[in-house]
Amino acid sequence: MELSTSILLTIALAPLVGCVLAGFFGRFIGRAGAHTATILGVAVACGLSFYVLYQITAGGAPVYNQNIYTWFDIGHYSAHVGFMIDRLTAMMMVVVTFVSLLVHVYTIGYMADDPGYQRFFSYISLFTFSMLMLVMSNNFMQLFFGWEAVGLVSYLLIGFWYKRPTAIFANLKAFLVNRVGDFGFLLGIAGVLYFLNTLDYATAFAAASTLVGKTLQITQNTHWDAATVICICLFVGAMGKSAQVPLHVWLPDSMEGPTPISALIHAATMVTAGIFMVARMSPIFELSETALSFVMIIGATGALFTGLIGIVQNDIKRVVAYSTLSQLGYMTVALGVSAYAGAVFHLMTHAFFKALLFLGAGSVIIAMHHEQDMRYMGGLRKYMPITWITMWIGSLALCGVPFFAGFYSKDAIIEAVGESHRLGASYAYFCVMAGAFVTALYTFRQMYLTFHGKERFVVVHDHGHGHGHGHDDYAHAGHDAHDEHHHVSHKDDHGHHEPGIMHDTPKESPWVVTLPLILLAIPSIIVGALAVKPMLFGEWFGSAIHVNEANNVLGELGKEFHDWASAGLHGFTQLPFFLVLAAFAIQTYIYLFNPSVADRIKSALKPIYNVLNHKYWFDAVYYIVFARGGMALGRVLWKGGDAAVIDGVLINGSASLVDRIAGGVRRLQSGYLYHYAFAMILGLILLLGGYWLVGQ
Amino acid sequence: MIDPNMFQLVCFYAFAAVTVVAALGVITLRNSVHAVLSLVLTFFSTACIWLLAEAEFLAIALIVVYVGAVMVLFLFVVMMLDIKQEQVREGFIKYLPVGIIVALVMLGEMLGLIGVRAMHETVMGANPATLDGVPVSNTAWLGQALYTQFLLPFEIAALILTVGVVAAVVLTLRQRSGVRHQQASQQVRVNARDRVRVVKMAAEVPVAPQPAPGKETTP
Amino acid sequence: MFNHLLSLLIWLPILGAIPVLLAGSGRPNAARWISLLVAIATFVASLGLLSQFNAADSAKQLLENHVWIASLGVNYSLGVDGISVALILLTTFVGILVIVGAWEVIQTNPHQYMAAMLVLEGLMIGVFCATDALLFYVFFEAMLIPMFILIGVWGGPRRVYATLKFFIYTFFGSIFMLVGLIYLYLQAHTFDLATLASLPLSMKEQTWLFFAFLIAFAVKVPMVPVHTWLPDAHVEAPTGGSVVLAAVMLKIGGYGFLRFSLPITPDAADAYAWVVIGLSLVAVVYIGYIALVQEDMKKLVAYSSVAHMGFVTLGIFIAFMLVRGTNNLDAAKLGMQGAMVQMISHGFVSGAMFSCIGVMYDRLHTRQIKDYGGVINVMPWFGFFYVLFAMANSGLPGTSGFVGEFQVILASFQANPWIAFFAAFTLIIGAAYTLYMVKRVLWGDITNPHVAEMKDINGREWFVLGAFAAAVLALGVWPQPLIHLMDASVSQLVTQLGNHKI
Amino acid sequence: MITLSHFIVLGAVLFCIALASLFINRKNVIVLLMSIELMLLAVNINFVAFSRFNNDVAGQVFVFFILTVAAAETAIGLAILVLLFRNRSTINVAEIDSMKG
Repeated sequence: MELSTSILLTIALAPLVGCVLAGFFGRFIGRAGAHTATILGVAVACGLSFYVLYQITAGGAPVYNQNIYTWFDIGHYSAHVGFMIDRLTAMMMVVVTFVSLLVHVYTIGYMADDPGYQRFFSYISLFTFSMLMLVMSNNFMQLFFGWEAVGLVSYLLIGFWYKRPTAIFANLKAFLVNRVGDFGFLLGIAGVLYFLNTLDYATAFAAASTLVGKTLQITQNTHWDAATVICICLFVGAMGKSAQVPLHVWLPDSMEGPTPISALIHAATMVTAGIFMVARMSPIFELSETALSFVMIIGATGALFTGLIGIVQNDIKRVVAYSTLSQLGYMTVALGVSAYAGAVFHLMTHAFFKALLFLGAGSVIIAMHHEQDMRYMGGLRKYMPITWITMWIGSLALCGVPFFAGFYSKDAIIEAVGESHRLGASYAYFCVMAGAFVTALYTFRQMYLTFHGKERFVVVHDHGHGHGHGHDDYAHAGHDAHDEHHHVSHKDDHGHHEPGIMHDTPKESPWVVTLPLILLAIPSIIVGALAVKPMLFGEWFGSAIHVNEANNVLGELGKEFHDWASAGLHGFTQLPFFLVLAAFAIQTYIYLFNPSVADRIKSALKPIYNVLNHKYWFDAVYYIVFARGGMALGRVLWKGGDAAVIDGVLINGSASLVDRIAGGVRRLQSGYLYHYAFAMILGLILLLGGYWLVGQ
Repeated sequence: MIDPNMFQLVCFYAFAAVTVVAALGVITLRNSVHAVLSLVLTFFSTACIWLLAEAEFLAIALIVVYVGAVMVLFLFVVMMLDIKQEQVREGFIKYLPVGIIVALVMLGEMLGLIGVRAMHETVMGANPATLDGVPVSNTAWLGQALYTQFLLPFEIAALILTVGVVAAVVLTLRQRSGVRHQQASQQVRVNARDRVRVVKMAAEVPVAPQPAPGKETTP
Repeated sequence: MFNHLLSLLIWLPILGAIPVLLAGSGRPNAARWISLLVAIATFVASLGLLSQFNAADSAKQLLENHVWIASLGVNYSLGVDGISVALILLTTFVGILVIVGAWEVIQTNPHQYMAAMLVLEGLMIGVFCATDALLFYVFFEAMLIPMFILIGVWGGPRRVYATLKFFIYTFFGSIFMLVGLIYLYLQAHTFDLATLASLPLSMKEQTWLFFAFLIAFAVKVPMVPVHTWLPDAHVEAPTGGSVVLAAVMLKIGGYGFLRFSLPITPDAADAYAWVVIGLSLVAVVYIGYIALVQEDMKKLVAYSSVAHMGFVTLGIFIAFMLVRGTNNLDAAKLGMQGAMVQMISHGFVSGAMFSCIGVMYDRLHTRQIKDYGGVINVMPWFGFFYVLFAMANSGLPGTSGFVGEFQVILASFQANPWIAFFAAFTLIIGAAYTLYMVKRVLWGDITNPHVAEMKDINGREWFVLGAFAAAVLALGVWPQPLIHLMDASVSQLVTQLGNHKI
Repeated sequence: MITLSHFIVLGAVLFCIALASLFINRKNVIVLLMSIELMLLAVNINFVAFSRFNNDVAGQVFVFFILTVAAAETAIGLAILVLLFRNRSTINVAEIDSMKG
């Protein structure tokens, strides 16, 4: 049965309707109206997405690829708005709408007291719409639309608490860094149009093979391979959106936004758009070994080195943020070794468990009254058991403990990298393997610091003070994560003025918060086992992902794969599991039995700690070179170029030249009649003399 | 017997010499009245030269109009204004060489350019004053042209003269303030009422006798 | 009557200014209402034009032709093609909004202000309609007069400097154009643009003429390095003046390139296309950096206008490289269409940006960025519009700002990837300067008590900004109708580019 | 025989005398006005001569007009002079420089 256009339109537009209702009429429909409208919209989209997935997978629906309307049509170039629904898209739609729906529900609890309640719902619905447009697109133009639209919503949401200087710094930074990526992405699209003469996916992929042997003239004597140029340009876009090194700097700062959107946008969906895009473009990427190597090395670097930063973070959200960076690196590595299915599979499992971790962190933050520093937590497990359990599930999935969802996807990636013979594959293999250890290190550290050990906060029952705290997250400067002391808050209106001092005991969050945790914990456990066989090794994606036979590392792995249970058991004997085990042992010893070791290690490895704590000085260098440098350059050009040269010399200079000449000539006008008469006579004499000379 | 051509030439030279000398007088004489009179002489002798060229109307017009009207005007002005000779003659000697040099250069250039030598061959022919081939007087000849072919310019010239007269009057007209004139019309129109106005005023009211302050009582 | 639709469009606002003036300063409301009615009537007439116009035909339509100056062969001849119709619609649309925008804002002699606006509107429509070079020139120059008055009378403190600079700059440019036109007249004995387009000219003649036209239109567009009048004029102009200046007047420069440089001197334009392309890229990058450090909001938007208009000239002249270099007619059309869409879009976006700044200026009487901060706290609706237009200004897909830039970048990649590389730089720098301003003006906590007293936009401002927003979004979501309107004309222009004259 | 050159030379000489006067009498407006009359006279002599020698009445008609205009000019010039003297008590042009740029 074919998919009907109206269903797809409903999926895309239902969140938009919710957004408009909540955004423009928020005052009329009130808070309840706003969340009802948006949740209804996303629920419709989610339900229909499941239906579409069912139709595509089991219902035998063919790949849907139709244009809705023509965006422009010039000669043989045209751009449309249209949908292409294949299994990859259907899976993404389900992930996006499902996580989005849960985040909507969660937001009811998390943002309960926030004055921007309706606005927030409007934004996240708009995000859902944009993300759906991105994944459902059947052409590059619409992809770019969704690409930038999610960037816009990310900008709005990071700066949601617009009164905070750090938030509005972070959102500008996020947008601009993303724009650097989009810059490359747009050039890549232009390259696709140049070489393939179309913006339509199907046509472009069908014609992709014609790229072979084509070159692009860069300078007089330099010609670059067309496919490589296009792929690297497109991947630069993915680097921006999916926060790959060196364009990763915006993602940790984006934690300035409310936690629900950290879960939705900056963990589960938007940041994975780059991964999705590369997987979608697999027919083109397969043409360039160079580009794939590049992708792999960038991904591997991110997977290991951003994970290392996570070890030294004290902010609960930032740990998860760096973890996200690291996991995005894993996905990118998978793309780089042509294991696109592995990347997308990890994308899906990661979406569930990372959203779970973020929402769990949010739940902790609620309980701690917007204290995000883990040094003032500890022992929370007895106050909030549901959060504790679900977060453990998410953590185990993240570490790749066998039978959890993360295991199947992550293990597949590690093995796929091992199988690959691409340039740089051994470096990548080292990175992902070490990354597994690092992941476990920061994950267990976070869990222990938060839920186990002694309580490092004091409850002071101070009823006179009451609960008058607004729902602002703890204000957090973008650059001060390295401070040894407590952060000096910019606008601390949360009721607790001393870190670690609470006015009442932490308690479990309401059901609107815990329900999404539970609903996310379930797929975090089972989705890997359910989907591993069809997605990774069966031809589940069908034509959506194209892999050259020579690069088919997953195919190689598939030969040894039997079923999920045996794979899980096999996982216990593999190196990654031992690494996780080692990390577990280390962290258990340090944080449960001998907390002073941590400080001793910190001081022993001071130089390394400094490097990690400064995040390899990426932020500082970027800030000085690009932000300050750009401003300085602009000032020089303005004062020097526009003001001094053009206006000063050319414009006002020529005016003052005329003025000076006129001033000189003016003196000839003595006002004496006889001077004028003399001049006339003189002129007459000269004139006659001239005639006379000519006549001679 | 004197050759008429020769006689004409002698006359020309004589008048020309007077003209030039008189012109030099105009520009050099210290006394302005003398200068004006010298200008009159220049005009007069020029008129004579024009007579030699058989332009009788213009010659007479020059004397009548210029000498009779314009020069008299000049004389009026010169005599009316109290001109300090020393002041206006300042720099006369200083600029004399320059003036002479410039004049001579100009003269040389003009004569050179005009080609006086070639014109020396052009002799005066018969009087061109003819109408339909019949010789007429110079006045008739000129008049015929003036009232037919040049009628419009002639009338414009008349207009210009009128404007000139009006302009001259307007420029020099002076409204003196503070000068008392007898104005007959106003004198005639005046009424007795305008001259004397009887103002009725109440006679001075006698001041009521004030009660003595000490005796004031309330009834 | 409908044979004279174009004349009606030109003269309705110009003659409509008379009753507005007659209403006098004593009856300001009458003047406002009359001018609004005239503007609306003109807009309705332009919609009539749209319905009369046959977009499939590339020829000039709705022709009118009367002898004007017989001895010089000058005709009052009018006619429109798709490009003109689009620009006329833009003009009449903006015409209503500036009058509504100035409603209570202009308190001194509103009747004169409104009348000047209406006259300006009529003259601008005249420029877009004229098919006679001298008639074009007359409208082109006459436009300066109402603008001169608008800036000079209702402008800011340095208005005298700004008006003089504006006037002399543009006048300086158009003098060269007049010389060029006279030369063409001596060659062709007519000012008819169609005849001039087919006039054979040697390369030397074309080169001279090309540069004469280039100077005239480069000043108007404005291109680097003759752009410095624009920031000054914008800063000193009243809001309505800025809106019209940015939204329509700058377009006349680009329009002039299409009507003069391209058809009359195609070979010289091809030979020197690199000059214009180079200057356009300089406009994008260099001006982008300058815009980044502006302290005055209007100046910032003015500089961003220069950068955006760089895309217009880039799109127009990239067509030469594509047609003559690679014979890629469709790509040339893509670039040219991109330039056209960018013109229309920039009309909406910059007009909206200046209107936004005007809204803030009316409340605080300052345009310095540092005097604001946290405006969103007190003006949420305004903030919505401001962010929307800022995003359009930085070329976000879904808004009109994206369409033209996208097409021009795609087309320029076909000519040379490096051109596309530098052009695409606007994605970064454009977002940087626009959003940096938004950050300082809109976001953050309220920085001073004056900001705290600001009131959110009223119904009138809502209408103006809402209309702009609707246009920006409509064009961004579905540009095809506009592109279809201009398609035949652009195709014909592109074909014309390929015709060698020597 | 009187030839054309006689008249021309006379005219030129008169003109140059007037020209010299502009230099040497540069402060005396009355003499300057008279010099202008002299110049006009020189021109008139030429006109008359050419008219006579070329058999063309137009030359004499022109002299007529020149006389007319010169009369008007003199009248106005003198009127201005009187006014000037009345206002400034001098006719020294060295003191009149209100046209100074």
